[in-house]
Amino acid sequence: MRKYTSDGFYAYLRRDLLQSHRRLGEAASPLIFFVMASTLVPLGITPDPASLAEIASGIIWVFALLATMLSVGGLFAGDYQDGSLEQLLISPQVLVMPVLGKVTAHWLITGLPLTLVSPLLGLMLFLPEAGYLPMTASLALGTACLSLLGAVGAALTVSLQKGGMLLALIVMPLYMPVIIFGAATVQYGIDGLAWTAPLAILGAMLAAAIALCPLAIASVLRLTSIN
Amino acid sequence: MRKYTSDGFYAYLRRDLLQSHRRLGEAASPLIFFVMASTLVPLGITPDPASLAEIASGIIWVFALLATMLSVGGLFAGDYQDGSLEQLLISPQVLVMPVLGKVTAHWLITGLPLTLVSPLLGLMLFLPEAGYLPMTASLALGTACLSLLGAVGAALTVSLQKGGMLLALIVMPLYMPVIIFGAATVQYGIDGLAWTAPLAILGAMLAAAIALCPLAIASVLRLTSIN
Amino acid sequence: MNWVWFYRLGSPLWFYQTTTRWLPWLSLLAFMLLATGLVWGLGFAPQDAKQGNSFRIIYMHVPASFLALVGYFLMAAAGAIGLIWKMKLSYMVMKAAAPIGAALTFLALFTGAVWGKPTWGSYWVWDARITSMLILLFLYFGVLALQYAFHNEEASNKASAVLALVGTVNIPIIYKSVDWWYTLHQPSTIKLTSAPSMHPDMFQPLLVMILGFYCFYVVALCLFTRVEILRRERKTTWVGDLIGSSNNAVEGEK
Amino acid sequence: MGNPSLISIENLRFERDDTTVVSCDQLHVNVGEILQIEGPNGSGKTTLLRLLTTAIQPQEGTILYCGKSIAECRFEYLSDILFIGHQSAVKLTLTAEENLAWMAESELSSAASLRALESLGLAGYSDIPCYKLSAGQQRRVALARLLLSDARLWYLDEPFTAIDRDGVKLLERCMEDHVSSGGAVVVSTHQDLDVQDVRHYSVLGESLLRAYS
Amino acid sequence: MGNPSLISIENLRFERDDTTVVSCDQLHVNVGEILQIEGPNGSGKTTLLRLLTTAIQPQEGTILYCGKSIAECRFEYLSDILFIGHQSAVKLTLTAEENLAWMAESELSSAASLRALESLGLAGYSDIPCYKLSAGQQRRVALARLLLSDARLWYLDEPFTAIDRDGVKLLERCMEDHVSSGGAVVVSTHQDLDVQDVRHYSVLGESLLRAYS
Amino acid sequence: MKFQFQSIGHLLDMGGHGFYVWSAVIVTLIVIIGLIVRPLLQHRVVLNQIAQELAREKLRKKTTGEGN
Ligand code: HEM
Ligand SMILES: Nc1ncnc2c1ncn2[C@@H]1O[C@H](COP(=O)(O)OP(=O)(O)OP(=O)(O)O)[C@@H](O)[C@H]1O
Ligand SMILES: Nc1ncnc2c1ncn2[C@@H]1O[C@H](COP(=O)(O)OP(=O)(O)OP(=O)(O)O)[C@@H](O)[C@H]1O
Ligand SMILES: [Mg+2]
Ligand SMILES: [Mg+2]
Repeated sequence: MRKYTSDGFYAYLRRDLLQSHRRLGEAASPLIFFVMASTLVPLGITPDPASLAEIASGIIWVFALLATMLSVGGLFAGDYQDGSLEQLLISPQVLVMPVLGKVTAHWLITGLPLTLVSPLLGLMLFLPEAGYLPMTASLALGTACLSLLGAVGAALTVSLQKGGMLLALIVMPLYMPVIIFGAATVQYGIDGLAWTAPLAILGAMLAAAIALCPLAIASVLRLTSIN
Repeated sequence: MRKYTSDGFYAYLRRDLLQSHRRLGEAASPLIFFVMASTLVPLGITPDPASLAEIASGIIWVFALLATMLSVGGLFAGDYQDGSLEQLLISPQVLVMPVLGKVTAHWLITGLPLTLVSPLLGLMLFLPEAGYLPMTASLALGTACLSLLGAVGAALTVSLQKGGMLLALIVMPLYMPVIIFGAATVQYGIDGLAWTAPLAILGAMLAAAIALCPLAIASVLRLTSIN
Repeated sequence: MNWVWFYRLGSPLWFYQTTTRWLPWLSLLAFMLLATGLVWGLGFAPQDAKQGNSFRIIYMHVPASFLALVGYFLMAAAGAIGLIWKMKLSYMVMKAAAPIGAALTFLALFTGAVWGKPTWGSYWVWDARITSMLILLFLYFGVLALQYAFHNEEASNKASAVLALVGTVNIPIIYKSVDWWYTLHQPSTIKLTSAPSMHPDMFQPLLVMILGFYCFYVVALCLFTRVEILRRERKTTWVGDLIGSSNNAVEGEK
Repeated sequence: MGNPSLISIENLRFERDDTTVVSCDQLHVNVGEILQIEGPNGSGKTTLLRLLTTAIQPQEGTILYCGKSIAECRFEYLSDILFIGHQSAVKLTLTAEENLAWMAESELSSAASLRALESLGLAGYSDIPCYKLSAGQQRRVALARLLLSDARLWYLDEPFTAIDRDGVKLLERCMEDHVSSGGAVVVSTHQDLDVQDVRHYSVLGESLLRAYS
Repeated sequence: MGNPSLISIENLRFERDDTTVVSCDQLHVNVGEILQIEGPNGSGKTTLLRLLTTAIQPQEGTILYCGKSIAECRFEYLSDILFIGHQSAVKLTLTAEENLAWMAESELSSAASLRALESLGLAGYSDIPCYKLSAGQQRRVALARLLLSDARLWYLDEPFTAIDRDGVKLLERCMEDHVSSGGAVVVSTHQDLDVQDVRHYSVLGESLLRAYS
Repeated sequence: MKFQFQSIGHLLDMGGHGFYVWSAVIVTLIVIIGLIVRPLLQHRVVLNQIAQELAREKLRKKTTGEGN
């Protein structure tokens, strides 16, 4: 039996990473979305470097948020459909650790690659140089927040018949503070202000989310599994 | 037996509409995505009316495209998983009509609502007044194009294990011309140019897509079903 | 300790019967207050020096905004009580509060929009308060959508209660962050005057309207809750008796 | 022989990843016959049935329908077959009746589909979305097609999954009726069929050898 | 009696949409016993099993484990049960071995899981992604958990779905071994069990009456 | 306190802001009335549904009772 609470964390982390490794096409999709959507911007909005430079930081943050949101919906869906979620719910272990493991795997698959690839997009959208460091820093912290908050929404909607995208309605309000401080960090950086201030707030949000979200997710999974 | 080719069209149109009616939450998701993503823009980029007005048309078109792309991925997924697609493939009827029925249902659920709600977003993003008519007109034609082209991608990826978002990679290049002429239509309208010219090109694209895409989809479905 | 009142409060039957008695009077009061406030505000309150008559929209705009916000906290509180004490009635109240709150939030945004045009020359601005209110509308929609999406009553109750609670944690955060965001961006074109100390002649009808909206809110909440009670208690004897008596009444008339 | 063979398979071979999954030198399905395909798990029963329905194409060999290659008489052949597989093509959000109306090949009167559902023991359930049905009830919805179709050839892949005993009997009667009125049934199942006159055909794919080697 | 009862159910009732789906006045599961739950489709077998596993909560009644309510001794109870349901919790993208390593409750040596797969006839298949397996082979992967678990109580919901005859026999032996070593099995299936000493319990949910009314 | 407008025309015009003020008033009234009327209608509908259900049940009991 899994007697130690951390076991659940690693077991689920490992399994989810392995699964995404097996279908890289699916796992890479948030990244593909992120890059593709950003390349649409010059086509749809304006190819003018000066105008692009102005909106670059915001665009990158908006698409990073959307990419995370779109992929987080499936966090529990597969487990629900094939019965693994039920197995988890009736297992003796504490639910929080497996949940945290899954969310961590999600961030490693989604948030981290987004963060790593964002400088490239910054280049394509003529992001001013002072923006790169704040952008990557804020994306790293921010996407983790987004994964955690999104997982709450995913847990709420998991038992619905494919209600996956009701999710957008539920999590978008929760995402608003994150994007505000995320985009502000980059803007501060570009404007030469102290961008560590909004970044610190993002960090605080992340800390709070790590403490509270897994608990919320665990209880929501238990509450809504009756159907 | 369904002897008449149009039967398949209506049967599938009706069934898909009925299914989305049963789970409105899911059916409304592209619309929710569209509205939510657009409200993120002021938060992420800038709330300044003048700056927003400049990018409004492009933003709306980009999000309409993304919303369509995200929802079209599931066009054949449900049918594939529960075995209905196999039933369709081994039925004696011509595949083109059912496919066209399904795509039409998709446009009615996705493209049409997006078109209808776009003026509201125009208002919120301070779209100049001359842009409204070209925007709705181009969205109506353009989203139909996007549904058809997207369905080709959906057919190509349907038999992959959840390869849903590989789709983005495949359809995005196909979508580029649509967004270029779509966004151009609105921009021409705002700038007081003859916006019917790019709109006519969109119309021509749509005509070509209606003629060719169902054929392509039908043959792709047959080819990729061997697994 | 005397907990009787608490359990009685939790009894749908008690609620149904009590509201049957009180609702007509409360409705009358709400009607009187709203009618007085509207006539006073629209016809008799003095014109605003700067905005002219468009300022009269305040008599609908402010009460609606106010109750939309209060309604959300009420809904979340009802959800929390349901989760903690497993009180059925409180879930019903929560369910009833969602559509009312959403409608009032919409009203606040609509009246604000038509106020914005003459005042700021635009139906919409991304002002901090307005943006937060738009997000509140989304929060309401989320709760509503969850309620309808679940087929199982219990799951629906619990899920929407949790979402409402998560929302309450978030509202202050959203307000603070949006406020901060706005000061960061402060567009030059629009200046929000800080609330001017209102002339008593203008303020008194506003007070009447707010009171009227309060009463109206309670009436609507009770009405929605009563429907919910009937729907969920359909198998109980008291609902059967209720139907029986009303049927008898109908037959008696014939 | 008196009975003409409806289907004849010759030298059929199907490979996956360089392993022969199905190889079938000679197999006939005659009118009025129930053919039970048997074999251990993974021996290729489902694959054989899918080959017969043209859902997948063999690398080698031909399938003849009434003497003609099924590629030649595709339309007639596909109009004459009915396949029910592991996945039952039941849409969970639709009601049983809507599912039937949808799956049946011909325009269907509501009365006919209700009758079919009733004879499968789903009388009170026709207007309930299928996700609310039990596993066996969902399967029954799919099987109700048997009563509504006018296909001559039935291909049934483990039709008794999740079906209770009365249901199995009912289906067996169904199959008997069907063959006695000039049809034919090819069914794969691990259970013994309690019908008159069933012919058995054993498959043992090469792929299985791997397991025992 | 000599055997203490492992599980006792008292006045259990579960409702859905105001219909009683499961109502069970009295039911005991004793050590060393195989209990077969029977009933027509839709009678509430799956629901009863899910109630027993605490996946869903009853509106009324209690379930006692060794005399204590399962709410009180939740951890012990859940550590002691193993449930395999209609959905088998097999991840199709992972190989059989990876699936087992994942599903087994304890840290597992690779040798142990290979042995389990081998005794279920999947020797050559341990490193193939599960979507390439046949229906019965996928089911066998899920059932391999039985050989690896140290749970006392097995809850099996139609374990024989898609399993061939040898497989059924194998599973029956498995169950017998398990009960003879002090465990207990609650199994729902429509087939006859060929084991010594099986006790039957019939369910007939109120909901079924709807179908016959 | 005095009435601020000389005539109904002036009241409707509101110094050029009539459209805004009165559309706000109308929508407010619609929302208020809607929030009162809808539950009242629903109340009636639900009562009818329950009455029908009870009647059907009674009928069923009667028929099965006679059958026995
Ligand atoms: C489309 C959205 C809205 C617009 C265009 C709008 C417009 C206005 C305008 C023009 C005023 C008068 C300000 C002044 O005297 O200069 C006002 C006042 C007010 N609004 Fe809004 N509003 C909107 C939404 C909201 C919302 C959602 C709330 C609630 C949180 C709200 C709360 C208030 C309050 C309390 C006042 C009166 C106090 C004050 O004058 O500051 N408004 N609004
Ligand atoms: N999710 C659900 N929502 C509502 N009703 C349900 C749901 N699942 C099952 N039911 C109903 O509950 C009853 C019992 O279902 P259950 O799945 O327990 O039956 P079962 O005995 O396992 O049947 P089977 O032999 O077909 O597996 C059925 O009548 C079914 O219609
Ligand atoms: N999609 C696939 N890709 C690769 N190999 C496959 C695939 N599907 C099945 N196989 C292999 O083909 C062989 C035959 O599979 P098939 O599903 O036909 O078996 P079956 O006789 O129906 O078994 P069961 O009784 O378990 O349903 C199996 O060994 C299986 O491993
Ligand atoms: Mg098979
Ligand atoms: Mg079952």
